[in-house]
Amino acid sequence: MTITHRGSERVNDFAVKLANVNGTGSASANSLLVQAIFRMGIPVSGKNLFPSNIQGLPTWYEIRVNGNGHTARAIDYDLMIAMNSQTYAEDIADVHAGGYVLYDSSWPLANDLKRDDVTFLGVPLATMCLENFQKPRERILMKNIVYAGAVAALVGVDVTVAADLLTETFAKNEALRESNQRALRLGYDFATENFECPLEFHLEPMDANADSILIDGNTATALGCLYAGATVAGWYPITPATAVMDNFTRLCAAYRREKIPSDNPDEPPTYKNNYLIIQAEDEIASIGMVLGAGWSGARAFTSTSGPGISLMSELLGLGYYTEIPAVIIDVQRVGPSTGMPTRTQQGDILMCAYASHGDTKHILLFPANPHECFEFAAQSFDLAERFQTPVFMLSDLDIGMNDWVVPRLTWDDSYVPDRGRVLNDTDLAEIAEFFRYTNEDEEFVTPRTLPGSASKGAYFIRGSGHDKYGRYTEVPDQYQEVIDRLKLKHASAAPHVPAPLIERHEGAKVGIITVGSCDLAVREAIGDLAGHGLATDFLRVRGFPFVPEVREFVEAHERCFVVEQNRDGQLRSLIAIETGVAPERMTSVLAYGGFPLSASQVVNSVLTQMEIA
Amino acid sequence: MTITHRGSERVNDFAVKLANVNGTGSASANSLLVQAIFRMGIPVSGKNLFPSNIQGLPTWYEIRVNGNGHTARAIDYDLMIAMNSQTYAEDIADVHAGGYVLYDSSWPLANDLKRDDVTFLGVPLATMCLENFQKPRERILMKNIVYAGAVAALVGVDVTVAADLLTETFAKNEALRESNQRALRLGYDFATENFECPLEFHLEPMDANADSILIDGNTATALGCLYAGATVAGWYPITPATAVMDNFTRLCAAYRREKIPSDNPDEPPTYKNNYLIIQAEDEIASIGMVLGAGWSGARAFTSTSGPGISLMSELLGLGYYTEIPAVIIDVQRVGPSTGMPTRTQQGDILMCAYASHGDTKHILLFPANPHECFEFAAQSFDLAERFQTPVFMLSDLDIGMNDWVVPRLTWDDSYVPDRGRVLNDTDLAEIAEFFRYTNEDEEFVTPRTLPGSASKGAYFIRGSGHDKYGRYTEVPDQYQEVIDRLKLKHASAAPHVPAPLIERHEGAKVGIITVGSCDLAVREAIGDLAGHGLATDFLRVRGFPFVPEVREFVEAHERCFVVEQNRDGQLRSLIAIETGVAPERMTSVLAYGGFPLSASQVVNSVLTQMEIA
Amino acid sequence: MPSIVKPLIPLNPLPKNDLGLTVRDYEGAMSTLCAGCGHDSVTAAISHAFFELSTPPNRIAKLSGIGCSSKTPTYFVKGAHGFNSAHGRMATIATGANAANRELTYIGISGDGDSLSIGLGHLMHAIRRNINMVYVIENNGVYGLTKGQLSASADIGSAPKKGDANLLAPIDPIMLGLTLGATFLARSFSGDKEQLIPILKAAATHRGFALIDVISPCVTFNDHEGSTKSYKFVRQHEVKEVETDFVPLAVPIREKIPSDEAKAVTMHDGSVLRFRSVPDGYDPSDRMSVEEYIRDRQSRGEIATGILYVNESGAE
Amino acid sequence: MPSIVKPLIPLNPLPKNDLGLTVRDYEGAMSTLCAGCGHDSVTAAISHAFFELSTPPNRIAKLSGIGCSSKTPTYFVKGAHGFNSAHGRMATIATGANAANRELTYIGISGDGDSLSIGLGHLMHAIRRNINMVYVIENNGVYGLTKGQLSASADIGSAPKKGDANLLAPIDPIMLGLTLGATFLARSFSGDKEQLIPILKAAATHRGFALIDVISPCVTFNDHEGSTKSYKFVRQHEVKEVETDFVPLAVPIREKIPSDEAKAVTMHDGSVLRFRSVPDGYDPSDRMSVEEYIRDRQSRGEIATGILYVNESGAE
Ligand SMILES: Cc1ncc(C[n+]2csc(CCOP(=O)(O)OP(=O)(O)O)c2C)c(N)n1
Ligand SMILES: Cc1ncc(C[n+]2csc(CCOP(=O)(O)OP(=O)(O)O)c2C)c(N)n1
Ligand code: SF4
Ligand code: SF4
Ligand SMILES: [Mg+2]
Ligand SMILES: [Mg+2]
Repeated sequence: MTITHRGSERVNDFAVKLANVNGTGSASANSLLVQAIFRMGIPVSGKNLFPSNIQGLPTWYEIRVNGNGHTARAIDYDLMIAMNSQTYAEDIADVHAGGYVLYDSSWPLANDLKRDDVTFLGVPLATMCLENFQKPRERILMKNIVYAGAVAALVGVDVTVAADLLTETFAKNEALRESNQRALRLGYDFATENFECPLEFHLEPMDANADSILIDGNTATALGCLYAGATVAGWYPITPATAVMDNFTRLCAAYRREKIPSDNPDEPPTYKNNYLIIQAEDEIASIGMVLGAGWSGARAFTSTSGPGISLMSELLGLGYYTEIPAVIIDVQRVGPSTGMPTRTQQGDILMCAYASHGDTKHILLFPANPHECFEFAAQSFDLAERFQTPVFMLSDLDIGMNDWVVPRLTWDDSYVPDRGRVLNDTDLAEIAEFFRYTNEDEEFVTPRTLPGSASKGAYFIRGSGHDKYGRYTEVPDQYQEVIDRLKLKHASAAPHVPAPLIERHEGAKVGIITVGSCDLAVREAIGDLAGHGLATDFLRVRGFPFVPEVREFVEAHERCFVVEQNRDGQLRSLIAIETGVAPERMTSVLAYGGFPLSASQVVNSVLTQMEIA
Repeated sequence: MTITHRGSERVNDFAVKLANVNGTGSASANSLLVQAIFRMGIPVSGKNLFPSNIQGLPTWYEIRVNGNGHTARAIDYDLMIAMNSQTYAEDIADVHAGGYVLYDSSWPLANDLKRDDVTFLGVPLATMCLENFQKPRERILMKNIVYAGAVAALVGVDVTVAADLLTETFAKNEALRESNQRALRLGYDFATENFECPLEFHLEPMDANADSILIDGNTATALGCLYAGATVAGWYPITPATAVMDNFTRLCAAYRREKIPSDNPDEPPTYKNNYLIIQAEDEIASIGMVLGAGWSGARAFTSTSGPGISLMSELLGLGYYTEIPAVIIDVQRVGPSTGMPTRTQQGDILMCAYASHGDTKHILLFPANPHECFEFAAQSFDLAERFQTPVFMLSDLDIGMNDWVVPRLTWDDSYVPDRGRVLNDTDLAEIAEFFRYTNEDEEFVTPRTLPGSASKGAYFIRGSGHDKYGRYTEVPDQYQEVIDRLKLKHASAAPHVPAPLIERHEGAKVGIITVGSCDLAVREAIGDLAGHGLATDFLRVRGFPFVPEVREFVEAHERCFVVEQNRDGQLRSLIAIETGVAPERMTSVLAYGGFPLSASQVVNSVLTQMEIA
Repeated sequence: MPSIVKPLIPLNPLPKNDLGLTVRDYEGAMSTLCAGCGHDSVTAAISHAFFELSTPPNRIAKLSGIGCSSKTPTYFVKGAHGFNSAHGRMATIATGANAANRELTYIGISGDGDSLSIGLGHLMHAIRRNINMVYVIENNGVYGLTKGQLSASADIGSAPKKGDANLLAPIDPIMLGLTLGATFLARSFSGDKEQLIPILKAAATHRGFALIDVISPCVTFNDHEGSTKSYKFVRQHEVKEVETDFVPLAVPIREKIPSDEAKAVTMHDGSVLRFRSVPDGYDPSDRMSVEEYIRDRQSRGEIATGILYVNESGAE
Repeated sequence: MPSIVKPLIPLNPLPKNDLGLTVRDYEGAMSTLCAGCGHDSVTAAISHAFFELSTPPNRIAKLSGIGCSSKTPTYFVKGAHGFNSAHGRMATIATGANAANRELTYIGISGDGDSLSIGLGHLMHAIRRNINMVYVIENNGVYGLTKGQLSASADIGSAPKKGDANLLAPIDPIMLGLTLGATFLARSFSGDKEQLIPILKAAATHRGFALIDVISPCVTFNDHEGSTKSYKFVRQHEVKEVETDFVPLAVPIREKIPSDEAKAVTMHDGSVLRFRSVPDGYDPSDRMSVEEYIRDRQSRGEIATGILYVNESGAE
């Protein structure tokens, strides 16, 4: 049983928006609700729409429940939790007619804020906390848990599940456990006593999440890097990428520290870190460190966002031209310039594809959710070492910083990293001479050696013109021979990057191409469009260079829409340049305001442009 | 009278290549020859093929004489001046059958170097200098002038013209004048006495250069900046762009210093510099300084090459998004990475068009020769201020560092700089309120104010999300409203950038599109192709954004070739993305080995690809 | 609301300066920093300094990089011309602006991350060029806006210093300035307006590069290792969901720094900084002795504050 | 040919080191620098130092940025692993390599432009992190490869200093190193192999960041203002066409620097540098006195050379 609509009753199909003040501890309450719903086996998503601010500005959280798994952002809300008096007006206006607004009735609501097409649910949160809690700090914090309790009652969250979650969370902290439990109850009871609970839209347990987990993309990315065996990281803090390194650091501390028992039994063991994570002085240094480590044979990576890629441009060209493995995680945010650091976009696609001056081309991977972040992050290292070149994984803020319900992460323990073509001293002993850029394989990759190996394998890396022997050259043919091979090498990566996902539908003459975090919204839109009588096929690009299927897909359809989250249709441009199809065969569907994409944006744009709307 | 071929005799149609050792002073002799030929009224070009080295490595200079004005690089040589024993073998091999090799016969030429299909002309340069000059320094330097004298005799350079040039050059230096004159004579007389002068290919005076000058692109660019009224420059040394600033500095010292007579008649006057040229600590600082100065109302620019643009990427996005005028001169060299710093390429086209993360688009100007460098450099400042955005002029090493015969530079003294929409205090007094990004004109430009103006005009520039009032925002619509206008503003620049040059030929079904320094070679190639029975039309792109003519040209031809000097066909990509035509309608003709393009490369590639070769 | 805590302003009726303006005219937009953030106190001091100097607001150009500190120019002198640029690049923009217009009073606001990590090279070259501007580093030892990573000045104030001094030696902009031949070097504390305002005024009137290193505690991510009240400690020992986005309301620290003795000031995280301002008769003109004085104080775990070094001869 | 001037090598039969290798095994490709370039002498000294240390060539990683100086790693220890990176970024690459493999001997070669302008921030942070490597600045006060612009160390050696000291103060990497808590700081002169080789050996054995500032004159663009033999002067007073690409053949300057007196050495451009090496019994461990010594010498127009500061305790 997924969604049911019995008369006015709607089961497992609604959206709640919570309006809070940044820095007041609401995240705890909001994620408590999402986790509880998740445990009830119901597909759910929580999207954090937060400001570039530490304390005091408005921040929103959206919870969408959808039994059919359509958990892209919904932009039409059944219930608003209005906890921020600064934004009462806009928040109350945001609820659709017939919806509900929960507010703190410790203070009366100004009349001009009232709407008669929505129901106001007053809960005296401040007063309740004042009466029930002593510490001033608690009185602020617990308001959040109290409204969480009320919401639980209103939409039918199994309160024991919520209670269990709190118990687990505060296992180590008696005091906090007790007060949180109390707060939850307070809210829950108040709602049941004062309102008709549950509301007509509400939850009913399912078991859609048996094989799923709730995780954010940055954590999953860090896990992928850990499993892939990354040992060196150079980075510089930047939202929304910072959490990748925070998590990687945490994970390494837990799993990468070697215990060295001391000879003297009385002395405690010492620990050796089999990894090094360096917070660099800037992004240029970050990528420099990654290239230095990659040259030396370590699996190394950096995580950053748009501004960081811009700064790395020069050295990215060095890595490309000298053929050094490197992994760059770009958690995209809104550009240009500093833009909106806490909002999402897909605006770095073209830049990453061709980052740096001169003729450069890079390998790109486009995860759509945390599960793919985990897999693609790991795969990035294999690709970087196999093709001896910088590889970009383009995540974004929506994927990276929001909690997603995704299939449980699995890892094949028989995984053997693809370290690419590296000659060790034994290999060197067997060959007459070693020249860095000779002896290419069918993928145009030439074997490298690592610093420290026998002098026979010693060579001199240079970002200046070099011939296939690695020697300095200014002779046109010798220079061209090398960069021509680089172009072929890049092309050979196509079958190795994640293949595009294609879904065909009966009689579809229209195709929809998309990428990354647009995935869920576009899939939902395809359903809705079918409802409007428009059958569409689906293709999600997951890697660059492109396989022929991308081109074929465009040509196989009378018309194609390319859905992406940037202003200039960057994916569309990249497809045109690289596959040769006419840009005109592809119509852009663009959303770039900084909030995660929702299906209705896609549906409206497609229908309008098809002129059947 | 231009070219004539009477039997074996060839007048004003040949090529000489001079092979020298870097740092031995040969440039003087080589340019002496080019200048003399220029003064004889004959179209000529001199191309310097030099290494990234200060002393000791091989360096070449090519002189092409062509009465019809085809002075692109010729790659087949009638006469080789072999002054570098290191490269004897390859240099001698470089002459076409029936050609001549002049070498220093002070030492016998190894037998294995001999070729019987070319004539060897031995001139005992070292011995002659040893006998005729005392100072060791002179003995090295004068060898160059001696071979120049010999060449003069061999190809029929009017020796009095050459002598006059020396007299002018050394007007201030009696000693040098005398020794140079003597050296010239020595070579000239030796040749006339020992060889049949002139050779069958030789010069005859013309009058093609009456309205022309001989100048390099970097000097012309600096002149353009001076005439446009640039007063602030921030830069960092890099080949091949350095000479732009060297010249701008020299010019400013001469024309931008204000004489301030001292009150006391005995004291000398003091001088005030009405300009400031800052050698920055790096390219990031250079563009930062330019943006700071542009914000403050100065006409400011920087000159750099590929690696510099990569480093500037982040701040270029800041300039784009905050709408600050800036001029960036990119004298392109061979990439990727450090590449070949002393060789030419057109590899920064795509990067400059979209430099920086997020959605960015810049205005580009593409000069084809020093004359256009002068005009476009000046125009760049008008465009930058009119559209309040960074403007790139993409020159290259071939244009920037070689001497070209171009029409005399002219300047309309009635020129009034287009300072764009700037409100001064009087303007401000007349309006109720000032908001930075409101009140747009039909080109989507909004008026700005300069720091120091009345507080009513004060605003806060930010690279972070802002609304049309210039206020910080994270609201999607408000953010989008601004960047949507930026896109429209960029598009409005199309009719203002230099229009493409188009030349149609009777019955041409094939079009050739090109850019920048490919100009001469492509024009020559079009003639040659006609000779092969292939009529082609010509379009040279001179600015971006593109006007509709570019698209129409592609669509008006069955097939188009795009000739450019990079590996990936960047101009072709840009045209496809921006005009919407299918990349497949355009076939790339690419040369990217680092030497200036020659017509034969174009002809061969086109014919092969047309399959009529 | 924490977000609308305003710099303290004197009681009405507001006094006027030579231009007939009140200190209000030198304030800016509402601060959106955390309640109690040291930066807000610096903002208030800047408003006062320019008010007292009677600088015409429109003749002031205020610039910054990126960071919580770099947000503050919006919060002072609304009538001034502002440029919130990119991370670490403010010095370069100011240099260019200065080249184009030498008539304005330039004040740049930066953070320790902005100036001592990504922007270090630019800061040093701006010092070397002696650009005519006031350059304020609001130094809190952390990256505030990106949530509390240690900066290159990290262990300022954590006494005794932790870890291997040679690996973690904090970068001290004042010492660098001395080495580079800076012409005006001062250090102060956001909590001592009485000291900070005069320093700001002196800096604004100095013709040349005036560097002020203001220790300006971050109430939210006061991340000194081992501080049991530190954000990091909480993160590790309490539960993420509950704490990460909870920023307790704090009040700004205010202390008057004496010169006769060292004043111990407790930071929000419980760590203690010992400040001392230079004694009367202190000679800020001799580079070598200045350095000795600072190091000597450091060796006693004290932070010397005040106008530490001035060289007017070198002024442009 | 100027381009094939080789580092001087001892007379045959060549002595062998512990590995049975001769100094030849520690040389590299033919230099393409100008005849007489100081950098070639440094190259020779490096070959000798590693030869004498019997370091296995394949256990050496040699890195550089971009510049004439940065070209030199090709010219020594052909059997070593080399990385000629990008302008100003060598320190970051070395840091990453070091993180991946701590077993090798890392030597980085840079120039004053490479290290004190574009790469200054990275150099300072590498010092702060005390990366285990030898970092050589081949300091000629100019940008050689781009033909003679002044660098940030420009007036090193031009005594008396020209211009406004506060505008043109040269950046001194040794002084910066002292301020930043560097663990090994030395200065030498390309012309004094007897001094340079031991310093290089000491640096290579130091566990931590060993900075060596080697004054290495550029024979071609010795561009000190006012030097009547300088390239710039010629450019201005003779005729462009004739001179710009003429690089007179010069011989490298060789001088032994004594400690008992200052040795005056005339540079190719006629300017005079006065070198003095630290006296016997000089204590390189006390930062403050080291600084005083250096400044004191500077005040007498002398350049103190030798191992100026060492802190082994700080070594990693
Ligand atoms: C190129 C770039 N890299 C990283 C960032 C992310 N970022 C924003 S502020 C900041 C550091 C702020 O620290 P600080 O300068 O000390 O200011 P504070 O917030 O502590 O006052 C960083 C790394 C950025 N905006 N731009
Ligand atoms: C990003 C970048 N900017 C500029 C250049 C041009 N460039 C090459 S070498 C050099 C300076 C070299 O000076 P220095 O480091 O002192 O070395 P030297 O030649 O004097 O030994 C410059 C600016 C470059 N290669 N890369
Ligand atoms: S995070 Fe720290 S620095 Fe930033 S506003 Fe809050 S207290 Fe101030
Ligand atoms: S230019 Fe100067 S630094 Fe470069 S090689 Fe020649 S002498 Fe040496
Ligand atoms: Mg800080
Ligand atoms: Mg140098």
